[in-house]
Formats: sequence, C-alpha cells, structure tokens
Amino acid sequence: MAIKRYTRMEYGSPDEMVFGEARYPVSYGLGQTVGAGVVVPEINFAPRPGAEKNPESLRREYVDYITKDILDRAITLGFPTVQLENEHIFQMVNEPQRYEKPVVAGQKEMMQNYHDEYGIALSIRHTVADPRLAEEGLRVGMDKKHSYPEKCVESIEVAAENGADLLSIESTGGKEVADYAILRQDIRGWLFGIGYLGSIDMAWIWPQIVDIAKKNKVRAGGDTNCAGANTSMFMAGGYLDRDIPRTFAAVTRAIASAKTLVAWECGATGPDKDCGYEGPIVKAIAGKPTAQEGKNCQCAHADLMGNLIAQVCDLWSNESVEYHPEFGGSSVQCWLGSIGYEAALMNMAKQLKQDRLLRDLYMATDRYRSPEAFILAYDNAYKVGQAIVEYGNDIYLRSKAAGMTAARLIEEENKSGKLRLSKHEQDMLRKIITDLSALPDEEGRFQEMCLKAYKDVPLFNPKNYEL
Amino acid sequence: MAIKRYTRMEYGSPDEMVFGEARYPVSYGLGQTVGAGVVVPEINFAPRPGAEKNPESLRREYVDYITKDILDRAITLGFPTVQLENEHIFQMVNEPQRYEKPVVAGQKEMMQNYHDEYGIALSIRHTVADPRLAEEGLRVGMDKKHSYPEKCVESIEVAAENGADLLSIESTGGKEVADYAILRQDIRGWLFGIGYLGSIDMAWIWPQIVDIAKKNKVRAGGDTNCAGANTSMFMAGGYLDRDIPRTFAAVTRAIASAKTLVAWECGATGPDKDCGYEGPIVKAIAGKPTAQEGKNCQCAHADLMGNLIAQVCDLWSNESVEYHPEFGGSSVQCWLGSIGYEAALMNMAKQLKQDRLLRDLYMATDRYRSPEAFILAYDNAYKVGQAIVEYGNDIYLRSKAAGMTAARLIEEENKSGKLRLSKHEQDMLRKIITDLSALPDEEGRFQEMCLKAYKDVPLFNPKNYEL
Amino acid sequence: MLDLKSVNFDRVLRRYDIQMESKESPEELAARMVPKDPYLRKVVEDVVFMRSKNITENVASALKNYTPEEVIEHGLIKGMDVVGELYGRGIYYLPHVMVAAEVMDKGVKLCESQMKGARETRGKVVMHVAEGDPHDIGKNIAAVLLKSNGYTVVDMGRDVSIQDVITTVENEKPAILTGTALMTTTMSAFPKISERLRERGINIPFICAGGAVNRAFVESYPIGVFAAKAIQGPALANKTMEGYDWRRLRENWDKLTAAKE
Amino acid sequence: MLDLKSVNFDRVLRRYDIQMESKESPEELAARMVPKDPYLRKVVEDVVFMRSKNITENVASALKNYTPEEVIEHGLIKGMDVVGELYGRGIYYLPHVMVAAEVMDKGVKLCESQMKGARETRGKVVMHVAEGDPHDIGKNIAAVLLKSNGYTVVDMGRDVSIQDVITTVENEKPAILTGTALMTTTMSAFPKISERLRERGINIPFICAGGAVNRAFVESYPIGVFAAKAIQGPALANKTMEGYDWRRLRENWDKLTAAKE
Ligand code: B12
Ligand code: B12
Repeated sequence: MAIKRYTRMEYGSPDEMVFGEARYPVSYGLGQTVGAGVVVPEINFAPRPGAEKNPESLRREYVDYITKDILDRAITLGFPTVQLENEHIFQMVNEPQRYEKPVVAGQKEMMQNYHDEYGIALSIRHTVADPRLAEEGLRVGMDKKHSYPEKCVESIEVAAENGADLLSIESTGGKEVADYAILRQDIRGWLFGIGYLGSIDMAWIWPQIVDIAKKNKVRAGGDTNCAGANTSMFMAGGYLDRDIPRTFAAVTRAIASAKTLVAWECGATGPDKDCGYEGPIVKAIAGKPTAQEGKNCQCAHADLMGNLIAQVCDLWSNESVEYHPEFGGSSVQCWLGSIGYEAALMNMAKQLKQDRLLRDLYMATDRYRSPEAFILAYDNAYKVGQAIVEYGNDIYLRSKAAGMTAARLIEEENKSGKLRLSKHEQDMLRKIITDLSALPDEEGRFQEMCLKAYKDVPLFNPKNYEL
Repeated sequence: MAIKRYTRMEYGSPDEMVFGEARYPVSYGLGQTVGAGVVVPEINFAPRPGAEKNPESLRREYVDYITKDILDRAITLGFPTVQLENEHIFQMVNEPQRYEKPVVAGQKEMMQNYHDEYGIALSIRHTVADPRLAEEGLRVGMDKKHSYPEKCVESIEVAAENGADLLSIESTGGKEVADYAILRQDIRGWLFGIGYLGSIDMAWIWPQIVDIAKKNKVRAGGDTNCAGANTSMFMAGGYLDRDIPRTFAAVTRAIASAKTLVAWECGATGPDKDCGYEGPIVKAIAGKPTAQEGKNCQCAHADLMGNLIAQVCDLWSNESVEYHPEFGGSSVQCWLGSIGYEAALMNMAKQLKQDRLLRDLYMATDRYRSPEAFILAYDNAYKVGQAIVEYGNDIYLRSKAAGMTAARLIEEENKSGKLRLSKHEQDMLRKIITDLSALPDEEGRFQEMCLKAYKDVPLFNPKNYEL
Repeated sequence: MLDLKSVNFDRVLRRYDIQMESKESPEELAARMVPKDPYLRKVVEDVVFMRSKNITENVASALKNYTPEEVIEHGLIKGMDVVGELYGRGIYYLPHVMVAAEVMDKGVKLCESQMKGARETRGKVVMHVAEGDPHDIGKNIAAVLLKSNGYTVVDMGRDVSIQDVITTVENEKPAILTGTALMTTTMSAFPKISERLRERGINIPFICAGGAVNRAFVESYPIGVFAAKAIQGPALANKTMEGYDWRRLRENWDKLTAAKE
Repeated sequence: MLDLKSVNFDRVLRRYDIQMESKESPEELAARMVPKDPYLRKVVEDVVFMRSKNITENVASALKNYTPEEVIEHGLIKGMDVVGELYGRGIYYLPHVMVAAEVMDKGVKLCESQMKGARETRGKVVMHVAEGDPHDIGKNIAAVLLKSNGYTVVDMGRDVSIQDVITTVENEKPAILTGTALMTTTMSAFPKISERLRERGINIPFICAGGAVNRAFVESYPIGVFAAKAIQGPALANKTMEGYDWRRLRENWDKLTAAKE
C-alpha cells in the first residue's frame, strides 16, 4: 500500500485544536466514537507476577479479574464510555494461539455482555508486543533463532480476528542505535536511529497492520515512540534526576513525532498510543485522534507535564498499573476512577463551551516546568508540526527540522522568556544545535555518513532496513 | 473554654466561596499558609502489614520510607508546597511514648531538612486515633479495662510536643447508635447518635485539643464525621451497590456537618480533616479552610462526586494509600503526583482569575451524579449551612434542620429538576421526611424520646454523654 | 454560577442505577416462593414484608398446626430465604434484611418457648474484629446474615485480643471462627490466631474478611478462608456444616462465592 | 490562548533544579582529587574531561614511567573514581560517565598491549536481561559502570533463557551473576535461576534489578541481592570481592547502598 506523506497541516491554527475533538473522528468497538466531542478514559493494566504461568492463569487474570473489575467500576461510577488497553506481554507474542487468543476472546465476550446489559460504550485496544531483536533480524525470514518478526505479525492477526477493536504496536526499529546514542548525548545518532531507521521500519510493519485491520473490519490505531523518546523522558526524569539533560529529551520528542506519524501515513486511522507524548504534534499535523496520559498515569511514571498533556487529547490514559488490591478496590479500579473523572471534567467543559479555557489552564500549568513540556504546549507543538510537513516527503529532513525547531524554540524562550534551564541543559542545547546544524542537507549523504559512523554500534545491522 | 456557636454565615453568598481561599487563612508548619490563594496537596498513607511489629520498624516505615519518598517526589516534580497527614494506627495511641513519639519526631526532623535545603513549604497533620469503646466508657476515668480516653488525650499531647503542626481526630462519639440506626434506615436514631450525642462528645474532647495546641504553639485543625456520614456514603456506594440508599447517605451528610462544626466552635482554626465530605457546608458557615478529597483519592474509595468536591477545597487529599511499590515509584509518590498536579491546575486557575469558572466545571460534572453530590454543590451546601446557623445554638434543632433542608432540596430537584432517584431512593426520602417531621420541636423532648427508644441499643450508655 | 441548561449530561455521566431498576417487585417474587399452606404463608410474608406487629399472632396460629421446628424451618427461615433472594437481586437493600431478620428473631423466640429442649441450630459461629481495630460494621452485618440463616452466633465484638479469641474458641467449641480486620496494621493477628489454634489441634475454618485483607493473604496461613462480602458467610458456613474442611472450602472458593458477589 | 503575563508561577511550580545547581565545577573537584604526578595526572584528567583524542598519547607517556598496572590503577581507574564522584554529586550526568568510560577503555587497551600475561581484573560478572524482556538500558548502564570499576563483564544481552544463563555461569565461573527484569511477567525467571544454580552448588551473589523487581521479591529466594540503581553495582561487587556472601550483602544492604541512591 502506498504511503501518503503529510505535507500540510490539517489544522489551520493551533487554537483550532482542543481535547475531545479531532478533524477525523473514528468509530469502532461497541458503540465507541473517539474524537467527536467526548474524551474517553482508556485504562491499561499489567498482570501480577506469576499470572503468566500458563494460558489459563493468564486468561483468568486478564478476563475474570482485571476486565471484570474495570467494567464493574465503570458502571458503579456512571462512566458513559470506557476504552480498555491490553499491552501484550512476551508470552502472548511468543505463542499467540496458546496465550493470546483466549485472552483477546475472553475480554471481548465479557465486554459484549456489559455493553448489552448496560448500554455502556466500550472498546479495547490491543497493543501487541514487538519482540524483534536487531541482532537476529527485524524482517520476516531473517530471524532463524526465534522467528520473532513472523510471530509479531501473527499476533496482530490473532488479535484482530478474536476481538480487538483497535490495533497498536510500539515498534522498536532503530532503537539499537538510539539506545547507544542516548547514553552519549549524541543527537545525530539518535536522529539516525529513530527519525531515520525507525521511520523505515514503520513503513514496513504498518502497511501490514493496516491490511490486517481492514480484513477484519477493525481499526489500525497508531504507534508511539516509547522505545526512544519515552526512554529519554524517563531517564531525564524530574528535578532530582541527573541521568540525561531534559533539553536532550525534549529534542528527541520532537524528532520522534516525525516517526510516529508514519503509522498514520500508512493508513492507520488513530487514535495513536497513549504512552508517546508526541500526540499533540502528530494530531496538529494529521487531525486524527490522540491518546494521552499525564497526571493520572503516575502509577506508571512521573512526568513534568501532568496537566499540559491533556490539552488536546481524545483518550485519557493511566499508561498502565499492575493489578493488585488497594483500600479503594483493585488498582485498575482506582486508576480508572481517576482518569474517568478527569474525562468527565473535560466533557463537562465541552458541554459548557469552556473547553478551550480548560485546555489553556492545563497547558499553562506546566508550560515552563520543563523544556519538553514547553515544546509540547499546543502552540509550539503546532510549530514543530509545521516544520515536519514542510519537509514531509523526506523522513530525514523532516526529523531534522522537527528537532531543530524544538531546539530553537527552547533556546529562544530561555533567552527572553520564562523557561529556565540549568547550565548543563544550556550547554547541551547548544551542542544539539551545533550538531544538528552540521548535518548535511540531503538524505543520501546523511545515510552514508551515519552508516559509517555507527557501523560498530553493537547489534546494529543495516540489512534490517534494507540499507 | 467557652464554645462559641455559629449563628450566622461567614460568607454573604455561595458565590463568594472558591477553592484556595478562606475567610480565615491559617499559617503553621514550615512556611505553610492554607486558605490564602493557594491549594495545597495533602498526602496521607498507611504502613504495610507487619510494619507495626515494633517501634523501630514502624518508625522506619513512616520516616525512612514513606516520608522520604514523599519529599523526594515533591522536589522531583517541583511542587512548591505539600502537607503530609499521618493517621495514627492503634499501636500509636495504645503506647504513645513507645510507638508514636519516634515517628512524630522523625518525620518532622526529615521535613525540616528538606525545608532548609530546598525552601519547600511543608507541614504535617497528625490525626490521632480515637480508640475509645462505648461499652467501657468514653470519658477519662471510666474505662477501667484499657484507659482509652486517657491514652487518647496523651497521644494528642505527644503529637503536639514532638512535631505535629496540625492536630486532628475523627472522633467517634455517638457512633454506637448511628451504627445501629444505619442498618435500619432509622434517620431519627442516626440524628440522635451523630447530631446529638456526637456533638456532645466533641464538646468534651475538642476544648482539650485546642488547649494542647495552644500550649505547644501548633494548630488544632478539625474533625470529620468519618464514623457516621462516611460510613453511610461508603455503604451507599455506586450504581451497582444496594446496601443502603443514597438518599439516606445524603441526609446523614448534612446532619454530620452540624457535628463537625463543633470542633471549630471550640476554637479549632481549621483546616478540617479531608475525609469528611461535609467540608463545603462547614466552610460556608465558618469561613475556615477545608481539606477535601475526591477523584484523586480513589486509592481509598470511590465516591460519586470526584470533581465536585474540589470546588471549595483549600487542601486536596488522596485520603490514604497503603505503602507499596508501583511502576511509577512507591504508591505514596504516585498519588502525590496526582493530587499535586490537580492542586497545580487549581492554582493556575487562581493566577489567571479563572478559579470560579473551574470551580463551576468541577461542580457541574457531578451535580446530578448522586443526591449527596447534589446537596454538597456549593450553592446547596450554603443553604444547608444557613439552616444550621438559624438554629445555631441548639445542637438538636440545627442537626434536624440540616437533615430536613437536605431532604427537601433533593425532593424538589427530583420533582422538577435533573436529579434522578430510583424508586427505592424516593421511598426512603419520603420516609426520612416523614420521620424528621414527626420529631419534637424541643431538645429536651427529643432527648427523652430517644433515651427511651434506644436504651437497648447494644453498647449505648447515656453516661458517656452525661445524660 | 454557570448556566447548566444547555448541558447534555448523557455525555458526562450515565445513571445505570436508574436504567437498571428491577422490574420485578418484592410481591411478585415472594408470590413465587412462598409455601401454599395459609398458616406458614402468613409467617413467611410477615418476615418478607417486615411486619413486626403481625408476626407474633401469625406464628402463634401456625404453631397450632405445626411443630415449632417446622414453623422455624418452613416459615421463618424460609422467609429469610426470600429476603436473601431479593437482596441478591438488588430489589431489597441491606436494611430490609436487617429488619426482616429482627422480625424473624421475634418469631423464633416464640417458637423456642414452646419447644422441649434447646433448639438445634445449624451450627455455632464465633465472630470477632481484630485487636486495635474498631471497624465492626461489616462484622455486624455478617452476624445478622448468619443468624438469620439459622446459626448461633457468639459475637465477641471489636478490638478483641488474640488470647480472648483462643479462650473463647476453646470454651465455645464452634464449628467456625470468623475474624474481621480493616487495617493493614491489625490483620497480622490472623496468622497468629491460626498458629495458636493449630498448636491446640483446632482446625475449624477461620473465615477472615474486612477491607484490609485479601484472598492471597488469608490463604497464606492454615485454616484461613477468605470472604469478600457478608452475604458469602452463610454459603461458606453451610458447606462447612456439610463437612467441607478449610482446604476444600478454599478449593471450591470461586464456585461457592461466585453468585454472591 | 489565555494571556499568561499576570501569572506568578512560583505559586504553581518551583524550579528546584535551577535553585540547586551545584556551585562546584568539575574542574574544582577534579583538582582536589587528581594525583600530583604530572604523567598520571594527565591520564586522570583525560578520563575526567573525556579527552578521547589525548588519551593514547598521555597513556603512552605515563607508561614510560610506570608499569601498565600502575597506569590503569592510579591513572585510568582513578579518573573514573573522580567521574563517579562528580556523577554522585549531580555535577556530571550519565552520558559523561559513559563517554569517560570509553576514554578509559581506550587507555586500558593500550596498557594491556604492553602487559605480559592477561590483566587481572577485579573479578568477573555475568549479566543478562530476563527471557522475553527487551528492556536493557539499565543493564547496559550497569555494565559500563562495572567495567569502569575494573570488572570483566560477560554481557549476555536481553531476552536470555534460563538455560543459557545456567550454562554461561557454569562455563564462565563468575564471581557475580546479575539479572534485570522490567516486567511483572518476566521476573519470575529469577527464583528459577536461583534454584537451578543452588542445585548445582553455585552460591554466588545474584544481583537482581529492574523496574519490576523490588527488594522484598529479590530477597524471597536464596542468593538474590537487590539493586535499585546501576551505581550500586560497583559497591555491591566490591564487597563481594572482599568476601561478603549474599547473606552478608543483604544484611548490610541499607548501609552499602545508602550513599548511592
Ligand atoms: C467507617 C470507617 C471508620 C469508622 C468505623 C465505624 C465502624 N463502626 O465500623 C471509624 C470512624 C470508627 C474509623 C476509624 C478509624 N479508621 Co476507618 N474507615 C472507615 C471506612 C470509611 C469504611 C469502613 C466500612 O465501614 N466499610 C463498610 C463495611 C461494610 O465493610 P467491611 O467491614 O469491609 O465488611 C465487608 C466485608 O469485608 C465483609 N465482611 C466483614 N466482616 C465479615 C465477616 C464475615 C464472617 C463475612 C462472611 C464477611 C465479612 O462483609 C462486608 C460487605 O458485605 C474505611 C474506608 C475503606 N476504604 O475501607 C476507613 C478505613 C478502614 N479506616 C482507616 C483508618 C486509618 C482509621 C483510623 C485509624 C483513623 C484515625 N487515625 O483516626 C481510625 C481507627 C482508630 C483506632 N481505634 O485505631 C483506614 C485504614 C488504613 C489502614 N492502616 O489499613 C481506612 C481504609 C480509610 C483509609 N483509606 O484511610 N473508620
Ligand atoms: C523504554 C521502555 C521500553 C522500551 C525499551 C527500550 C530498551 N532498550 O530498554 C521498549 C519500547 C522496547 C519497550 C517495550 C515494551 N514495554 Co516497556 N517500558 C519502557 C519504559 C518507559 C522505561 C524503561 C527504562 O528504560 N527505564 C530506565 C532504565 C535505566 O531503568 P531500569 O532498566 O530499571 O534500570 C535501573 C535500575 O533498575 C538499575 N538496574 C537495571 N539493571 C541493573 C543491573 C545491575 C547489575 C544493577 C546494579 C542495576 C541495574 O539501574 C538503572 C538505574 O540506575 C518503562 C516505564 C517504567 N515505568 O519502567 C516501560 C515498561 C517497563 N514497559 C512495559 C511494557 C508493557 C512493554 C511492552 C510489553 C509493551 C508492548 N506490549 O509493546 C513492550 C515489550 C515487548 C516485548 N518484547 O515483550 C511496562 C511493563 C509492565 C509489566 N508487565 O510489568 C512498563 C512498566 C510501562 C508501563 N507502565 O506499562 N519498553
């Protein structure tokens, strides 16, 4: 299938964007519509240790315990709509027929019952695992040891055939290079890994997902750069952390958005996956619905934009929580309560036509909390989007433009505005700008340069990308 | 000390009330001021099972693990101010010198260090346990078996002398009768237990707390009707629960506010305790700061007013969470993130003078979710407050007026407005109104009637109330 | 205040409780379950409709045609069966159950006064709330449900020391012991009780419940059997009287409690 | 968009990171820690200031005056000590450590080429990420820190089966085994590894880390020793080389890791 690159913005201005509305709403599942005037809570969960012992214990954990708890609590609190997300664990992709199928089918059956009984709008996203190993080979036929590429595709099919409403994956192409680069603050290497190699890898996997979705009349949602930008964000951490500078994380986020966009260019409809914070940028470009997470995903991680990131979301997620008891019920019930009420607040704001105001309150709260928050504020996210579509047809140049735009936005605001940076962050920012400025203006030369520079990176094999 | 009953409202109209502002702000702790333009997150926690094994293990749990985690996360996310709440467990009130003292002192020492190093505003509320047993006697000298009343007072002193900034208690006077009445939907019995006996009991314990606070230059915060109205709310639950009707819970909440007010009438300054949802009513009457909890206290329980209850809060709490690990850190860190970001949102709204608008969004979201939410919406809370101050000097009549006003508000809105009630809830409401209407107009006759009607209630002993 | 007129509340919250209101009335359901016999029928209805004023008279009439044991079994306890069913279906609320149980109690007392020896109950249950824990409402509810299902309950109340529990079990020799704990810092009494009872060779099921505890914890010490809801108490007790030991109760736990959640 | 000019951001967020920026510069701290000797000093500084271009030349000069072992110990590893200190104090970030370690590596290679036999390292560590788990960044960081502290690392990578771990340990005979797991559903490999090693009489400390695991879990099986941060690796390894077994590491855990959190 052809890839239709984005070369213009779907929104005419940043202000047109707001939570709960997308240019292209998407309907699926049991009465679910996303992006058409309502923000939907999306609850994600992880099984307890040991639940993976055998297929039946895993099914029981996911269906009888987790799914049932979620649906009961949604009814208890009166939420009109809920989306579940199941992030597949290794066992499910390793043996899809044994481990994955009963879970997918069981969840859907139970959801159907609740939908029939209560009329609640329900849907489930299955985010299949990407177990591929760069050293064994990322493409079908290459991995003689585990056949992971084959298994990955199979598990997408199993999900689509047995009850998934929405298909997602956090594809990991290029991460072997990005992992290497992140620990060395090498922005060029990171751009090569994620912006370039990652985008190539997505152009291989996503058309397949879109086809599988079409065949099964379900939706291909979208990707996220968990493997790259979230790792940066996670390591950059908060004000007590010193692993990597937050300016580096911010710039990688912008670059990542050029990669995440590829899923939609391959025909996926959205909503994309919550755990990439690049949602505001890709939504600005493509007008498809986006899942986001922040202050109510503290169970999974603490970020520096807990409110801001809600600004233009269509689904509001908890990222993930391990299933276990709390005073207030099970953990999934407690976090569903939090995200469900936040969605209710946003939906009330929409009803009262105060949604843009609430959006601005969210945004203002964290605008200056970190450079990453700053570039994701919807006005800046829009600018990064513009940089991407300007070079929309060139995965290298658009990634570079995204990174450079983010870096310049931060630099400018640090100079004359309210965004404060530590000395080390400033140093890093200067180095990033210098490094990016030194890059060639042409894809071929960039590729050549990087293939040489990173040929010894452990695990990196150009054949994975047909290079 | 004399009790100064409230006979007029401190606010001229409901609209004057908003989160983060109280008529009478209170300063205490390490640079903390509550009710003067900023909402402060208040994080509460429970030790892991087994932590109570010995005083050192308990101290380690509360100080080295819980307090340290909280303070680290507050710095990590850049929260300018945090309040801790320690709800004492039985061992701390049973052996204050052994169990309580090292915890109280240890927490304060660590907080002082963080305050000195980072300048973060910090304070800690100690909510001592009320272990008194009605059958053994509620007053000093009565309980020959455990000396619980003595121990309770001692533990307040130990807290005040060793580092508490704010003293609270969830006093349990009258609960033996309320517990009996709640299971029989007997509103008269409930009114007698909480509105009458509970208020008498508070007039005994609170002047002592206020004195201890004064002596130690700390603050006497306030009480809450956890033992009564929260039990109702908890049992009434959500849309899948059928233990007791939500109309009953709503009316008990209004009655409870007449009791909770007594702490402030005895000279406590506020903020009151979070876990009573009667905060909007007592704040409307007295203008003192109130701690509230809702959508971000799902770890402790699911209520039907997760957003609404934030409308006029001064502290925003998670109620309590057991200490344990999560992907995103320890549980206390995760929930601190949630309440801290919510407080940040409210504070941004204040800075942008949009606080009344956000207040209304909160309120509107849950106004019709349950009868209890409805009567706690700030306009209705204000009306309940007016009913109380009208009979301010008479603890019986004001409790009755509070209950009746709430019942009438619900009835009216159900008839001609948007508040829907199930048939059973309507039946219950009618019965409540009938029962309350049948009550005498005079305290003496009410007392007489109830002493007779409830003389056989297990555990009830009028001597506990000097009756 | 913002004007809420324009709001479509359906997009913000859904009132499932209203939507699901049971179509069946207590009267209809009771009609299907009551015995044909006019005397017993009146007794059953008195319990189901909580007619405290009528019960004495109707039990007295029934006693003219049936033995006290029969009136209890087919009248009073049958009535509570109907009440339990109504509660389980969400037609009755908890207070209905409590008041009906009191009506039943009144009737049972009258029957007992006409019996030769002591009435044989289904079994004896000792109940307590852990030391230092004041949270006793759940235990109280469970006690009423057990009583109304024909069990003798020795209620030790709340804040009960381990030693007192052991002594009472030794003296009362119950078929079942129950413990309730709502705090993480009081529940550790349960494994200790388990140990002390086992030292004395006592292996009766020890039903443990309350907000703080969960199934994994309760099954981490011998004789512990978890209960999530008060209404599961009679189901677990009945199986115990049928001869299930604590191990078998655990093995069949999902099945035994499924309907009662 | 709302106008943010009037906002007092101090009431919403506090930039503790800016406020706490270390006053001490790397240069100042290094100055206090470097050796007096001009040759070794240059080597130390090359590592500390990540001068990849100079290191070969300066190590070569140093080797004219010192044995290769001395250059490694008092030059290259000393340099990493300073880097560790800078990182610990929040002056250096992690990438500084990584790049400095690479500079050190270059120097070590040169020294080794001039040594008679194989270099004696502090000890051998086998590292792996659990089967089915792709999260290897934490392990990679820990590997670099261990290497730069003088350990030989056998890095098995990620998604490693239990059997492969056992075989490698049997063949390599390391002083320490490490495992990383970031998922609740992969960490269960660790107790199994512990069991299989014990069956073979292998009792070396098994340092377990990664987001999913915590101290209680790791201490629930023999030989497991928890690590919360990569920087704790060298501290635990050093004590192992001093003769601490896994039990003693556990007993002293709070102390051993305190400074490194
Ligand atoms: C009401 C309440 C109180 C009331 C209790 C009134 C009473 N008579 O019980 C009062 C005010 C006294 C109270 C006091 C305190 N409380 Co309180 N309380 C609650 C609350 C809000 C609800 C509990 C409740 O009644 N639930 C409803 C009943 C029906 O549930 P249940 O008992 O679990 O019973 C159900 C099942 O367990 C089962 N069941 C129970 N027993 C049995 C037995 C059998 C045989 C069977 C089959 C079934 C069964 O059936 C029932 C349902 O069908 C909870 C909140 C929560 N999330 O649990 C906090 C809570 C339990 N309390 C808490 C605390 C901290 C306290 C205090 C220590 C606070 C303080 N410092 O003052 C004090 C105790 C002081 C002391 N003496 O030590 C914490 C406990 C935290 C922890 N460490 O574990 C909780 C969890 C609140 C929180 N999140 O912070 N509390
Ligand atoms: C980045 C990331 C990824 C990247 C990994 C990139 C990489 N090369 O590692 C990618 C995209 C590949 C990924 C994939 C998945 N992930 Co992931 N991922 C994360 C994330 C965001 C950060 C992890 C991270 O890098 N942390 C930073 C490092 C430095 O921390 P660390 O490894 O723990 O190391 C520290 C210490 O543990 C210690 N340490 C570690 N090892 C050692 C060794 C020694 C000797 C010592 C001393 C110390 C030590 O030192 C380090 C600090 O100093 C976490 C979020 C979270 N809350 O943890 C989720 C998370 C771990 N992932 C999760 C999931 C579910 C997945 C997927 C299954 C999702 C899916 N369905 O696609 C897939 C895996 C697919 C598969 N093959 O099975 C869940 C796990 C939930 C669970 N079941 O337990 C998490 C928790 C996110 C969440 N909340 O949902 N993920």
